[in-house]
Amino acid sequence: MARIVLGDEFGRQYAGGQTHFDLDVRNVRHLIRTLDDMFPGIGEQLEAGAIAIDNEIIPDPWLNPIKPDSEVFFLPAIKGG
Amino acid sequence: MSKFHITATVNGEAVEYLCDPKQTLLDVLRDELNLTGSKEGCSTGDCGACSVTLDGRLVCSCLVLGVEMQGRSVETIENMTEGKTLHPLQQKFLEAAALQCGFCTPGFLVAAKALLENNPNPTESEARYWLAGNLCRCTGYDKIIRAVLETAADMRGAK
Amino acid sequence: MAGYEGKQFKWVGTRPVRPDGVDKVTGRANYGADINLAGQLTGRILRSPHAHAKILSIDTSKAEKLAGVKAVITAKDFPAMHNGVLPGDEGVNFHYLSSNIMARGKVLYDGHAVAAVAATSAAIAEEALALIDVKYEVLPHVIDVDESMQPGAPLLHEDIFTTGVNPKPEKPSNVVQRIQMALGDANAAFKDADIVVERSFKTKAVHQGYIEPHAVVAEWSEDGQCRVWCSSQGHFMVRAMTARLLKMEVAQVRVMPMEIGGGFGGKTIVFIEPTAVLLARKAERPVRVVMSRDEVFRATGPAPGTSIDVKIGAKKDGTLVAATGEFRYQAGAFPGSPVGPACMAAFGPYALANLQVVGYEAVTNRPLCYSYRAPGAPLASFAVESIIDEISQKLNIDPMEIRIKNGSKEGTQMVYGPKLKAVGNLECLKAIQNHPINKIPLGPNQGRGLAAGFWFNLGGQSSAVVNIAEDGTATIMTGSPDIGGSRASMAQMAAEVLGIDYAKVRPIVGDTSAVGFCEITHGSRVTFATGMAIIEAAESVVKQCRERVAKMWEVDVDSVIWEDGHARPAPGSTADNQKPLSLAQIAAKASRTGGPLVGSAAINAGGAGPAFGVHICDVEVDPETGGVTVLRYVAAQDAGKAIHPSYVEGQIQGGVAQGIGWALNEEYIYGADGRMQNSGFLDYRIPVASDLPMIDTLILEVPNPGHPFGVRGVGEVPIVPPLGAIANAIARATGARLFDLPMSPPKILAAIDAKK
Amino acid sequence: MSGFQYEAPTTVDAAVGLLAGAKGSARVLAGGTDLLVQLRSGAANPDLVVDIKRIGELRQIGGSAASGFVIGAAVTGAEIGEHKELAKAWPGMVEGMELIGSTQIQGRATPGGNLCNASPAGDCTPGLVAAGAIAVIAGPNGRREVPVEQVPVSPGKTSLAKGEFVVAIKLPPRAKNSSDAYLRMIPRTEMDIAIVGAAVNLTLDASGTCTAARVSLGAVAPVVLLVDAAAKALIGSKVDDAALAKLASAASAACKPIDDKRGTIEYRTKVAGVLARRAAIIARDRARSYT
Repeated sequence: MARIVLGDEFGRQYAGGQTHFDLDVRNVRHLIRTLDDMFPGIGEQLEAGAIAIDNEIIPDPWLNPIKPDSEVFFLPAIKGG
Repeated sequence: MSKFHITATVNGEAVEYLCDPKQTLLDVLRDELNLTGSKEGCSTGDCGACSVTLDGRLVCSCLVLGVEMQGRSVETIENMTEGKTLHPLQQKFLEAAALQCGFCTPGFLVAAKALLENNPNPTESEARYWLAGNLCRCTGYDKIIRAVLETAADMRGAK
Repeated sequence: MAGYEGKQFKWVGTRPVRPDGVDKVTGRANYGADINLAGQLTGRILRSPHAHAKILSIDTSKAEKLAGVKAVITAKDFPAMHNGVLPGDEGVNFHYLSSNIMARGKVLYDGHAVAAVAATSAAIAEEALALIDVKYEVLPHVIDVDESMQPGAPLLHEDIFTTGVNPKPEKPSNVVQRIQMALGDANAAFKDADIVVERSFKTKAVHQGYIEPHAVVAEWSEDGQCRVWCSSQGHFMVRAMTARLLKMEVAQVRVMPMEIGGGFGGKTIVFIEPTAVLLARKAERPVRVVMSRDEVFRATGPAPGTSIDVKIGAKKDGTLVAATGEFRYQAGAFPGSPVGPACMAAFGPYALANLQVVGYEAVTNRPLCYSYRAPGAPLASFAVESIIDEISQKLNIDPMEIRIKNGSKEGTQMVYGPKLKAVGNLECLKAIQNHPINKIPLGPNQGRGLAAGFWFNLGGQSSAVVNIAEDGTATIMTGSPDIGGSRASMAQMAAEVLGIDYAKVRPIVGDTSAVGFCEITHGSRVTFATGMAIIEAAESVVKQCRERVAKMWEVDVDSVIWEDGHARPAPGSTADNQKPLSLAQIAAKASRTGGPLVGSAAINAGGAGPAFGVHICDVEVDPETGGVTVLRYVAAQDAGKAIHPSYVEGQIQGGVAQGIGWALNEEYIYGADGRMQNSGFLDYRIPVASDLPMIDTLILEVPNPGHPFGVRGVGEVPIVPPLGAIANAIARATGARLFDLPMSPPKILAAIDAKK
Repeated sequence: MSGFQYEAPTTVDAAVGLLAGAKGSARVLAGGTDLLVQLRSGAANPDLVVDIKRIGELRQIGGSAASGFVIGAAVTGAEIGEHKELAKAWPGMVEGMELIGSTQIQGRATPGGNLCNASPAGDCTPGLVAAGAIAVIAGPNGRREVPVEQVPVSPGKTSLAKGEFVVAIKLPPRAKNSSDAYLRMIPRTEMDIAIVGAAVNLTLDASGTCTAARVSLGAVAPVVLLVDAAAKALIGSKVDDAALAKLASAASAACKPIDDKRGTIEYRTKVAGVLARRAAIIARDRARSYT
C-alpha cells in the first residue's frame, strides 16, 4: 500500500478534510483514476498540478510506477520566471 | 507633409536619405539605413541602447531628429571594429562575459569607447557615472564595469 | 545515461567565449524588432485610458478610410474561446488570455488593448489610432489587493467564484482562490515559544524591466502558412498559444526565435503576437508590432503587489518552534498570481515542524500579473527574513547563527510535500559566515544585513539534436531560447561528452519547424533540462560511433570504449591490436558505415534540485534625507555544478541588482484615476551603474543527484534574498525597520523621524 | 499629425522671423532632450520647429570670470563642463548643468532649454538664479534682458512672447572669495528628476564674513524659488552653524511643494533645508579658496 498525501488544499475541497490515504495503485494514472472515483472531480484538478513520488517531483507522472512503499504528494503547479 | 532629403556622413561614408520630420536619427539608422545595431529600449533617452557619437559627441540617437543631420557625421556600433579586428572593448566584453542578453551591449560599447577616448584612466566611480545612462538589467553591471576598466588598463599598457 | 561521478571535466566548469558573442558585440545579432521584410507594415495598438470601463462602442470606420491603413482589428476579429481550463491546457484559461490581448466588452486596466491597426508608416498608424472612436462607460476600479478582497469592491469578473473555500461561494468576487498548506500544528505550537514576532507587510507591483520591448513580425503566405519572428522565452509557447487563440493548426504556424533582449519571466506568455498575426492576415502584408516602453509597463505582465502577515515563534536559544504566514497577492486583471509558489517557498530556508501558510489571490485593475524571476518568492522571503532578523535582534543572537541553527538541509520536510534531497543551504550560510566582509568595521549610519533564499527549480520537456559533420565538427540544436548564455553551456556539455574541442561545436536555437518541442526558458530549467537532452543526444552519437567501429574491427561493441573523442580498444579486449579512431575519422567514413551520425533526444526531465542562496550586504543611510547607498554585497549560491562559472556569476549578479532595485526604488505608481504615472525608465527607477557596488559571488557546488553533471538551475534564486538583506541592513543602520516596499528615501526618513 | 515644418536658420533674426511669422504653434529646438520626448508622446504637436543650433553666437561661451561670462543658449552641458575657467568661477552653476541626465543627455542638453522647459525641477535653473544670471531674449522688437527667474512663470510656461526666444545667459562678473554650490536629492545616483534642489551663491570678505548671498530652491514650488530670507540668514555671518541653521529653516519655510509621484510635501520641505545647509557649506569652503 503506497502512502498518498493530498495536501490540505485538495483534502478540504474534495475529501472532507482527509489528506492521507493508503492505496494499492500501480502507477500515477491508476492513482488519479482511483481518487477520482472516490472524490468525483478531483482528477482534473490533480492533473493540472505537480506530483512528487518519494521526494522527487515528477514532470510526466502518468505512467510512473508507484512502489508499494512509495510516498506520493500532490502539490500545486509551479511556474518559473 | 513632404519628406526631407538629407546628406550626412554615417560611419565615415556619405549617405543620403529621405525622412519625415518626426523620424529620429535612430529611426533613420534602423529603418532607412538598415543599421539595426543601435537598439530602441525607451525612445526617451533613458536607457542608452541607441547610443551613437554625433560629430564625436556621445548622444542618444532617439533624441536627435533625422532632419538635424544635414552635413553632420554619426558613428554607430557597426563601425566599431577595425576591419576584421574587434575593438579591445568588444574583445574584452566577450572574454569577461560582460553581456547576457546582449540588447544593451552596443550602447554600452559605444559609450565605453567614448569614455576611454575622453578619459583613458577612469576610476571605477568615473566609469559607473559615465555609463549611468546605459541601462542593463541582466548583469548588475559588475562584469561590464570590470571589462571597461581592464580594457582601459590594457590600452594604456599598449601605448 | 553514463555516470560522470568524479570525472575530470575538460570543458564543463571552464569559461569559453560564448558562440553568439561576436554578433552581439558588433550589432549584428538580430532581435525581434530588427526584422524588416519587403512590404512590411507597421502595427500599432489602441489602448484604454481607463482603469475599468465598459466598452459601449468602437467605431473604426474613419481609421479604415485613412490612406495607408491596410487593416484594423478589434476583439470581434478574435475567435471566441472556452471560458475555463480544459485538461491539457496547463492551467491556461484561453478566454482570459484572448481577452487580455484584446479587450472584450470591458477594459480592465489602463493600457488594455481595444483595437489595432496596420499601416504603411508609423505616423499613419498613429494617426489611424486617433481616428478610432471608442465610447466607454467608466466603472469604479480597484488596485490594492486588500481593497480588492473587500466585499463590495468593484467587481472585475462575473464568473470568478473563490476556489478553496467551503462552502463554495454563491456570489462572484475578485478573490480567485484560497490555498493552504501546513506541517504540524503551528497555532498550538506558539505556546512553546519564548518570543513571538508578528508583522504585516505591504509591497508595490514591480516590472521585470527587460531593456528590449516586446517585438514581433508576422507574415502569411498564399498557401495559408504563417511565419512569426519574435523574441520570447519560448517560441513553442508562442506557436501553441497563437494557434489556439486564432483557431489555427499548430503546424500552420512557424515561429522563428530571435535573440531575446531579456525576459526574467515577462516573455513567457503572448501579448502582441496573435494581434500581429491577425493584422498580417487581414492586411495580406507582413506586419511588425513593437511595443513602446510605455506599453511595456502598462500592458505586459509585471509582478504583483502584496499584503503579507507573518508570525514566527522562537525559543530563547533561537530555535524556531512555529510559524504562520498569510500571503495576499494581487493578480492582474485576470487570474495568475504566483501566490502558490510564494506559499511553498516562503519558509524554504528553514526546517519548521509547525508551519501553516495560507495564500489568497485577487484580481485587480492592473495589467496581467505574470512571472518574474522566482515568481512570488522574493516578497514572501522579504517578510520572513525581516522577522527572522528582528527575532535575532530581540534575542541578541547572531543573525547567522539563528539561520544555521534552523537551516533546512537534506531530509528536511518541506511544507509542499517532499523532503529535501542534497541541498546547499548550510554550505551557503557557512561560506558567507567565513567571508572577509564580516571583518570590515561599520561606520556611523551603516548597517549589515543578511538573508537566505530558496527556489524549487524546474525540469520538464526539452529536445536536442547533435549533428556530426563529415569532418567531425558538430552542430547542435535545441528549442530553448538563449536568454543568458545557454548556447555556451550547451556546447560545453556536448564537447565534454563527444570529447572534441569546444570550438568544433556550433550551437543554435532551432525554430519550431526545425527541432523538437522545448518548454519555455523559465524556472532555471534550460542548462539543467535542455542540457540533459544535449548530453543524451551526444551520448547517442558516441554509442553509434562505438557500434560502427565495433563492426569495422569485427568485435563486439563492449570491446570499444570512447575516450577523448576517440574510439579505443577496451583494455584486454579482442580489439587490443586496433588503432584508436577519432570522431573525425569515423565521421569521414560515415557514408560507408551506415550514413550520417545524428544523435537526438527528447526528454521530460525530473530531478531538478532546489537552489539556495545566502546574501550579505552593507548599506549606509543618510539620516537627513533617507538616501541609501549599498556599500558592499556578497552572494553565495549552490549551483550544483557550474557549467560556465562566468554566466552563473552573471545570473547571481543580475538577480541581486534586480532585488536591490525592488527593495529600494522600483514600484508601480497609480493616480486616483487608476492610471500608471511612471510608465518610463525616468520614473520607474531600475538601478543604474552608479547605484551599485561590485557584487561578489561565491559559487558552491553541492551536486544535484538528479543530473549527470550535478547541475542545478541558478537563474532565479538570486533575486529572492536581496529584499530581506537590504531591509535588514537598513534596520540595523537606522534602528528603524521598514515593512513596506519600496524602501524609498521619503519612507526611510519618515521611519527615522518617527523613531526619534 | 504626421509631421511639422522644420527650419534650421543660421542667424538670430532669421529665427525670430520664423517664430514670429509661424502659423499655428511653434517650438524652439535646442538640445531637444525634452522636446523630442514630447513629440514622441504626443504631448507636443507643433506646426513649426526652429532648430537654433546652427546659429553661431548661440553655440559659444564668451566673456570671462572678471567681465562676466556670456553662455550661448544652445551650448551643451558637456561643453559647459569642459570650460575650465567657467567651472572654476561658477562650480555650482556648472554642476547643476552637468547633473541633467546622462553623459548622452549632456551631449545635447542646453541651459537655455532647461530654463525654457520651465520645469520647477530643472537642475540648471537654481544655479542660474542663485548666480543672478540674466537671460538675453531676442524677439520681433529686438533684444531685452531679464533676470532668469522671470523666464519661467509656471510649470511648462514662460514669460516669452510669440517670436521671442532665449539667445544667451549672462553671468555677472565674479568677485574674489565668491563661489557657489548646487545639491539635489534623487532616489538614485543619476538619471532622475530632482525631488528637491538647492543652490547657494555667496561672497565672503577677507575676514570670512558673508557679504552677499543668493539662495535658490528647485522642485518645491511651481517655479524655481529665489529665497531672500535664506540669503539674509547668511549675510553678515561667518556662515557658521547658527547661520546655517537659520538658513535651513528659512529654506524650509519658503517651500510651497506638492505631493506627487516623486516626493511628498513633508519630505520636500524638510530636505530643502538640509540641502540648502549642505550647499552653503560647500560654497563657503570653495569661496575661501577662490581668488
